[in-house]
Amino acid sequence: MSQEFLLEVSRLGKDFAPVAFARGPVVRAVQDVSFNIKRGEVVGLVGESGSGKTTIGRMVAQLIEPTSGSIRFEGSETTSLSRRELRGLHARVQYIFQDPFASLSPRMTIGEILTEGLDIQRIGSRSERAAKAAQALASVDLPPDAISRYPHEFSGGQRQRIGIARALTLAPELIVADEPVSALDVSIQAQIVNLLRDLQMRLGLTMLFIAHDLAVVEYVADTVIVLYLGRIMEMAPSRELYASPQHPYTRALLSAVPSPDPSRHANRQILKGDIPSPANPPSGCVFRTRCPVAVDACASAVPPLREGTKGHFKACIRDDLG
Amino acid sequence: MASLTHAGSAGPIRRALSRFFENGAAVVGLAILIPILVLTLTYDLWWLHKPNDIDLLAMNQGPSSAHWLGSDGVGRDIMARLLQGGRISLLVATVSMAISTFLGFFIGAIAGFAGRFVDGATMRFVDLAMTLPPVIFLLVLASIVGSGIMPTIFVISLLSWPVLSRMVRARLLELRERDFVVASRGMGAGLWHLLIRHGLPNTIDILVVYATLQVANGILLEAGLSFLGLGVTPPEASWGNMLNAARATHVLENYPWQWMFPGGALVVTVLAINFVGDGLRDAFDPRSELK
Amino acid sequence: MNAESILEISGLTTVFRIGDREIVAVRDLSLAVATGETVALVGESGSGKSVTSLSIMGLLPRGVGRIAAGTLRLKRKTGEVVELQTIGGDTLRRVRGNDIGIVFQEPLTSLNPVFTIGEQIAEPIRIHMGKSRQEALSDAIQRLEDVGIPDPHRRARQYPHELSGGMRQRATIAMALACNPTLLIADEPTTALDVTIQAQILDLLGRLQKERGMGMLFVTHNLGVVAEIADRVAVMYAGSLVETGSVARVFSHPRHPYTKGLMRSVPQLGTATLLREAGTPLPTIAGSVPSLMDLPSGCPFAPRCPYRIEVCSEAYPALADAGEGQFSRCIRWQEI
Amino acid sequence: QTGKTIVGGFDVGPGGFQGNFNPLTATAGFTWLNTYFEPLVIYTSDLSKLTGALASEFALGQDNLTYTFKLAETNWHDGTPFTSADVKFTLELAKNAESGSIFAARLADIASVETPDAHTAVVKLSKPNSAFLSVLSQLMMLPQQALSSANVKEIAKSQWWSTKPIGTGPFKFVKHVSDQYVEMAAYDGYRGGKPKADRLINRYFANPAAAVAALRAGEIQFTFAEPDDAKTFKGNGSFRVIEGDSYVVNYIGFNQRAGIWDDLRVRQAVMYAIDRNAIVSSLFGGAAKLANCGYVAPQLVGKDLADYAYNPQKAKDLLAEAGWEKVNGSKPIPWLTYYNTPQVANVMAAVQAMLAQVGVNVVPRALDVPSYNGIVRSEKWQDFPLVYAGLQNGPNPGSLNVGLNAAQTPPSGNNIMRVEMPALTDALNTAMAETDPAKADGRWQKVCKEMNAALPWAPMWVASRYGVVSSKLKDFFWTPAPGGGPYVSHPEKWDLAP
Amino acid sequence: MLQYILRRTAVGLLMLLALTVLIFTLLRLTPGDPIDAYVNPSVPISASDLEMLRTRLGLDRPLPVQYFAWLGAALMGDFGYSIQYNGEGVLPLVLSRIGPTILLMFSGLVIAVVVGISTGIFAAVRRNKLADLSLSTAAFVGISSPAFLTALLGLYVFAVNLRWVPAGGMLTPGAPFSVGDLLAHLILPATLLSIGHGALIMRYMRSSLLEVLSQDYVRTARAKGVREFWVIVKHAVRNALLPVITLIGSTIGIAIGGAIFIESVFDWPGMGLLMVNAVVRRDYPVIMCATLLTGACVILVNLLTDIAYAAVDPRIKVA
Ligand SMILES: Nc1ncnc2c1ncn2[C@@H]1O[C@H](COP(=O)(O)OP(=O)(O)OP(=O)(O)O)[C@@H](O)[C@H]1O
Ligand SMILES: Nc1ncnc2c1ncn2[C@@H]1O[C@H](COP(=O)(O)OP(=O)(O)OP(=O)(O)O)[C@@H](O)[C@H]1O
Ligand SMILES: [Mg+2]
Ligand SMILES: [Mg+2]
Repeated sequence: MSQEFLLEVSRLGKDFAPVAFARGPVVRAVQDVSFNIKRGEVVGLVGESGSGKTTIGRMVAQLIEPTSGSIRFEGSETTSLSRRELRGLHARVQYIFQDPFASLSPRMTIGEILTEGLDIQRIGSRSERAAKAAQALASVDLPPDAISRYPHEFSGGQRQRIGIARALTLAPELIVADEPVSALDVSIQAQIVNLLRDLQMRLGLTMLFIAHDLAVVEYVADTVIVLYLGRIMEMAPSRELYASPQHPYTRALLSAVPSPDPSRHANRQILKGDIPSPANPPSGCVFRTRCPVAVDACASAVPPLREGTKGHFKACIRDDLG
Repeated sequence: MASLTHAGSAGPIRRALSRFFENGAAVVGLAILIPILVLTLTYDLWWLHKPNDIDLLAMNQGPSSAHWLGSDGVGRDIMARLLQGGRISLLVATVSMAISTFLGFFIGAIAGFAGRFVDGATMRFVDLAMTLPPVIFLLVLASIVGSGIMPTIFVISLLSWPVLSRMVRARLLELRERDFVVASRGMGAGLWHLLIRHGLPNTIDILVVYATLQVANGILLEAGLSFLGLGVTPPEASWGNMLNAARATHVLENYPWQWMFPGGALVVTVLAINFVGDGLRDAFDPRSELK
Repeated sequence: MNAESILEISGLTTVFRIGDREIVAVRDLSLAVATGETVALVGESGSGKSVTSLSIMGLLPRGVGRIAAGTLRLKRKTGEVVELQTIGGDTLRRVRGNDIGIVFQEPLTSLNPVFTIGEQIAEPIRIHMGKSRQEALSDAIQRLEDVGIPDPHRRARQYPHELSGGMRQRATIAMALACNPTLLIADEPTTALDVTIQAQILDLLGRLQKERGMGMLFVTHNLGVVAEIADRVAVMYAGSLVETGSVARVFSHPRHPYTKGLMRSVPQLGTATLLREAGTPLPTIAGSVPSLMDLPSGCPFAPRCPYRIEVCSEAYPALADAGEGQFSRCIRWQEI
Repeated sequence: QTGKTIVGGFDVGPGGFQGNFNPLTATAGFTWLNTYFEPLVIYTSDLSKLTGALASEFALGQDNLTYTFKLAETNWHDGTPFTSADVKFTLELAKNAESGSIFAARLADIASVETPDAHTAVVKLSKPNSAFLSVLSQLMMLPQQALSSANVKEIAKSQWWSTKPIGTGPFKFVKHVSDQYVEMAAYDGYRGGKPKADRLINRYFANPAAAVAALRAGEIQFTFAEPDDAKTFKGNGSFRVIEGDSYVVNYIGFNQRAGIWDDLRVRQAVMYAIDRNAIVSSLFGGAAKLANCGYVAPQLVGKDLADYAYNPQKAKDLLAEAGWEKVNGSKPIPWLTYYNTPQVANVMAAVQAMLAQVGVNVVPRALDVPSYNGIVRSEKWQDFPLVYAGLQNGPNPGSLNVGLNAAQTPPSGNNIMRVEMPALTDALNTAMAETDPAKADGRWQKVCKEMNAALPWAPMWVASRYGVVSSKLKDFFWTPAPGGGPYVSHPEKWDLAP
Repeated sequence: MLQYILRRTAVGLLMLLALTVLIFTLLRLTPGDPIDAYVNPSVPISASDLEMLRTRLGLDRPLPVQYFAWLGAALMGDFGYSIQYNGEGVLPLVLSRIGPTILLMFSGLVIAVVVGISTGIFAAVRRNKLADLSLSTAAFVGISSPAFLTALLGLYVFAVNLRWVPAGGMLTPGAPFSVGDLLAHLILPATLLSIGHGALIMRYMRSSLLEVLSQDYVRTARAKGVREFWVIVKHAVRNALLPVITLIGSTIGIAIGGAIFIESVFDWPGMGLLMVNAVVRRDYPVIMCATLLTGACVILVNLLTDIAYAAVDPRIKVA
């Protein structure tokens, strides 16, 4: 408990090689990503599709191995663990998935789903496991009789609750929530966001919250990281980031969010062009091809992530913008 | 909570079965199959002729009240042989199905779940098995292990598993990336856990359908082998070796009951199994879960 | 038919056959789209938005879905007024793609993977405008240019999978607009896209609609998008139209508890930080959307409604006129 | 296409040998080889005695060792005359195992071949051999001018045999399309007269049933037929069914080393347990003769043989006396055969059922020929305790020697059942050495008697074999000789009615 | 692309090598050798007569020696001489049989593909109507009937009884070659051969097309005002063909060595018949060469299928 940070990620990188025997370019999904998460903190990870959010989340949850860089959990390096130690670590980091339909095995009852982790980790007796499952179910406001039912009998929101309950059964310290609400109906999203936030505060969970909905992240996260093409563009405490975004990409992103408030439509700034392919990212600053304020120098070197005001980092060489 | 008001909680298998029973052709298939099974399994309790009892005074006789389906070239009762043959054919088909399903599943599952290297090696092996010309393989294998019930089972099992392996592997490769399996790995699950708790239940549709169709296939293969003189050896009856008699033109022409009944039984049974298999395929189709 | 209207839907009821039951996917829906006007159809998943657009196009899955009641009047390019639910066969085919263009939600799956973009855009041009293959193809390239696709000659020769999501959606828009339809139906055209791309597409659609003076029926579930693009909005819930009116009216004075709840439960940029820091939970609508298989009797929203009174669960409420072109299917609309 | 073309399945069935073109390695197929090659001597059409073919006359000297052949005046198909040099060349080639000849052992007794003149050949043997002429009847004369330049060791692999063989017979080789057919054309210079048919085609069939189908479809005019198939042609005016003795005795062979057949009473019990009469009358439709020894020809059988009439009770008693329960009891005994015909399957099923009645549990198993040969030539006695087989017993009665003489035990001979019965071996040796036709029958009767008493095998029967000819085919002669003959069949006279 | 082909070829060659080892070993485990196949057991030939023949063929050498001798020669393109066919060169022999087999296969396949695909489309379009039900049932019966039985009955009915076509063989023996003659011999076996495959293709096509018909892009095509006929023929069928191509590919692979029943019933001088005869006669050189060749064909067909797949589906890039 002496560590300041529960999770320290530094210079993390992930390349996806093409599948066995096939040829093709290497996809640089994540490059040189560093951030830390304090115990009890919620860090939001935002970025457009393909920016590497899931890849980072999965590396943090030890589901895939990083190509480079290190991940330290409570100060100890996780990339070099034995299988046994890895299993122990798995219990401490849990993952919540985006798709409430795909993330629950259609062939298992809710009870089986909820006790699976305990079975794997060989925690407790049969009845203790059942009790833990029931408790987890209660904590996400589902009726106890759900235990013997199958996932298809539940609505999307309910399934997402089950997914959350599953993550809770192992009493993890860190939860990686990968777009937990983006597949849900609008009227349900708020329920799930509230539930997650409530659990996080009640259980003192640390959370890496991945989303592309900026407003949801604003509501949930203490610190926000903005990703673009596998690199961090900007990282700042939530309030700061939304109040005064520094990076041109963050600004564009915020401005692109459609809002019922007509006043926000006026000074809309629309980015040109598409996101480049991560298999062939632009040289220098990856955002420069779409950046409204790019200059020649942007192409020559990768801009470092620099701290401006306290705790507010950005990777942009243009300091001259307001 | 609306959906929670549904009464009862049917598992995926039960739901698949209830879909199965809504399928007309499949039910017809089953309705044909069950009597065939019952008849072949019980005939010795109620039919007075024995399949191997020869009666040299009653050779090649057409259907009559004594021999309902006639008699064969040594005066054996066709009905008794038909039923015994069905028993043997189904036995051969079922046991070889069990063996090849087991082999196919495990080899495919290990290839699918155990990582790239194992996968590559296993799949090359499967390719090899599929490159082998089946005729040569069959003939050679049959001459090595001999003919008879056990060798036939052996040959059929060995010939059939690669197809299943491929299907299982393909499914598991895809499954490995599915969120609920990722979740399971995220909780520290090992290979065995994944195979049994996720691999097996999620390939059950493939297995069930394969197993069913493999029974049909096994019956056909047995018949083919016996036709080549390699399968179940006479005097033990099987549908295949009963059909072998039709190779002689005079039997084909003059004693149609000697081949029509086994031929008919074979086609009808295989057809019924195919109907059932097709029904199971639809019933277990993962896509029908979405509806 | 109203002079300005291109499309007038009245009393549309569409049912689906599921097993031996029929479910009502759209119930008594009336809506009009005028020339040069954008009407947004909003609602959560399963509320019947797509079914409405498919009903208009006559594309309901055969043998499963059918229009049980209502009329759909369309003013064709020629000025002729047809009732879409009655015409069939060739006439309907000539309406599709020619008078009405439609853009679907998933740009990848709604493009045929084995034909080039150019061929697919040229197809309706050949069918409806009787042009040759070559002419149609050069028209197609022109359309690609219209929707802002750089290097349209090259793109026209590419296959859908070779294009990015935003590019594909532009291509489907080009395809829908190929024959200069007077009505464009856009069924969640931006839902699958990233925000920055969504902004581009919304901008594009808005511009094209203005330029061509088309009527546009824009289906979405995102209230922000509605505010961006639409003149009028129609809110659907469980197959019923619950509220309709001009965007400004509905957003500032929602007259239906569902609309109101929906608007409140979506966190807004800028205000979310305040809520979080105050520790206030987001406002929510309790419960979940009912299944069409067992809709509650009476008002479908009643079980989740904070304004619910007894009569709500007894009778299906009528659409009440709330003035200024605003209508609400709530008997207590005045109190909201 | 002009002229008369006769098409037949001449190499179908046990007398045929499809795909074999080399007479030096021929164990069968003489019906066909005989249409373009000729031996020195040949059996008469009733197979009763040998007569001259390329040898117009032949005689055995007083020493019982010297054979003198007067050669016919004729030419090879390429026009060169046939001379005694060809005879000498052929005999020496056939005697030389290096050539791959399978006549080597049987011609081992040849001491010398002399050619006093172009039309006389004199062969001297080192010891009397009653079977010598019979062996010569299967040895086709080969043209020295065509083959003498070839390396003897390569001759078995030579393509000459199947591409451009030259004989003296009525037909000339035209071409061979592998697995399909062999085509011949009339040899106008044939000494027996110009053949009536212009072409003769031998079609290959994968099995007799296919050939029968082709016959019925009118595509061929002749084929061998399985007995049951032959029956269906009876009474059909468009076809003529030829029936004849197969000269093959079928027997149930006891592996003498298997251990379970040591007691004569057991072997007798097997004989008594089988109702051979019933099988012959029903399954063979009467078309077989019961055999009580290796022979059925009356002059070879002699009198007072035990007839082993069906008597299951006696069989049981004998088995009980022999302590069969201890020897084997009801353990299954594999019963191998290389016959893959439906008829044999039925016969074996019937025998199985009959043996089961007395407590001998045999399990039939049909194998392909190489597997069968491979197994019975091995030393694993438990693999073949019992076989159902046949062995040629005529027209030369000496044929059985190879299967029963103790000296013929594999690997040297073909005594696959490892019969080592001194009395029988003596009888065989005596008979084999007897070159006097008058005394020979008596010697063979002795062999028969010995077989009947000691039961080295359980002899069953000699069945008939069948050929079916289209009635369009005139003056056609065929008889089911073992290995297809050869016998005098006059292919040059075969004619096709329009 | 070229690299892809080269890589696949290399893997294929390794596979073939493994195949020869496997077959060689299997062959030598079978009882009996070519010489045993040579003699009719009822003909009195003494074993010593056969020994020299065995030596002539080199069958007395130790197995590995025989294998490497074979492999060495084969690598030089020398596949030896057939034992059963009087020293015919194995390679020309096998090659001469591959033609007829491919002809038969190909004709059967063409019939199967044409009939299977068109009835498959028809059944899918008429889903659950009478036409669909009867076609589907017919296909099921086709799949459920053993090939040898249909072959026998077909031969009996059409050749023996009705005499519409010849009862076997590929050409009338002795007659000059004519296409008509070839076709007359070909039509029945090819049709019978096509039954099973055609039925399977029909089933696949039907379900594949049904699936495609529910795809969004089909709806898009309708929304563009495309005629229903063209929606199916142009938009749906091409996509539905994809899985069917794989099926056809695997069918060819299996069928090359698998037409045995038809070939043996019809005496069709193809690979199937050759291989069966070679096994029955233990003609090792022929078996080895034929295995190698059919194996190569299977590998080639698989490769071609993958390439064809890529040609039909622009999404797939072979690389
Ligand atoms: N298993 C994989 N193999 C190859 N490439 C991959 C793999 N997983 C992800 N990628 C690539 O890595 C990049 C980052 O993907 P990732 O899923 O992390 O993005 P994301 O930010 O989560 O996107 P989304 O919002 O769509 O979920 C993408 O370009 C993706 O195509
Ligand atoms: N093919 C169909 N068969 C049966 N029911 C259908 C079918 N298509 C739609 N429905 C029913 O109609 C209802 C409305 O569906 P619709 O697709 O219009 O919803 P939506 O508002 O477009 O939702 P989304 O936002 O998910 O696209 C759904 O609840 C569904 O049950
Ligand atoms: Mg993601
Ligand atoms: Mg929709």
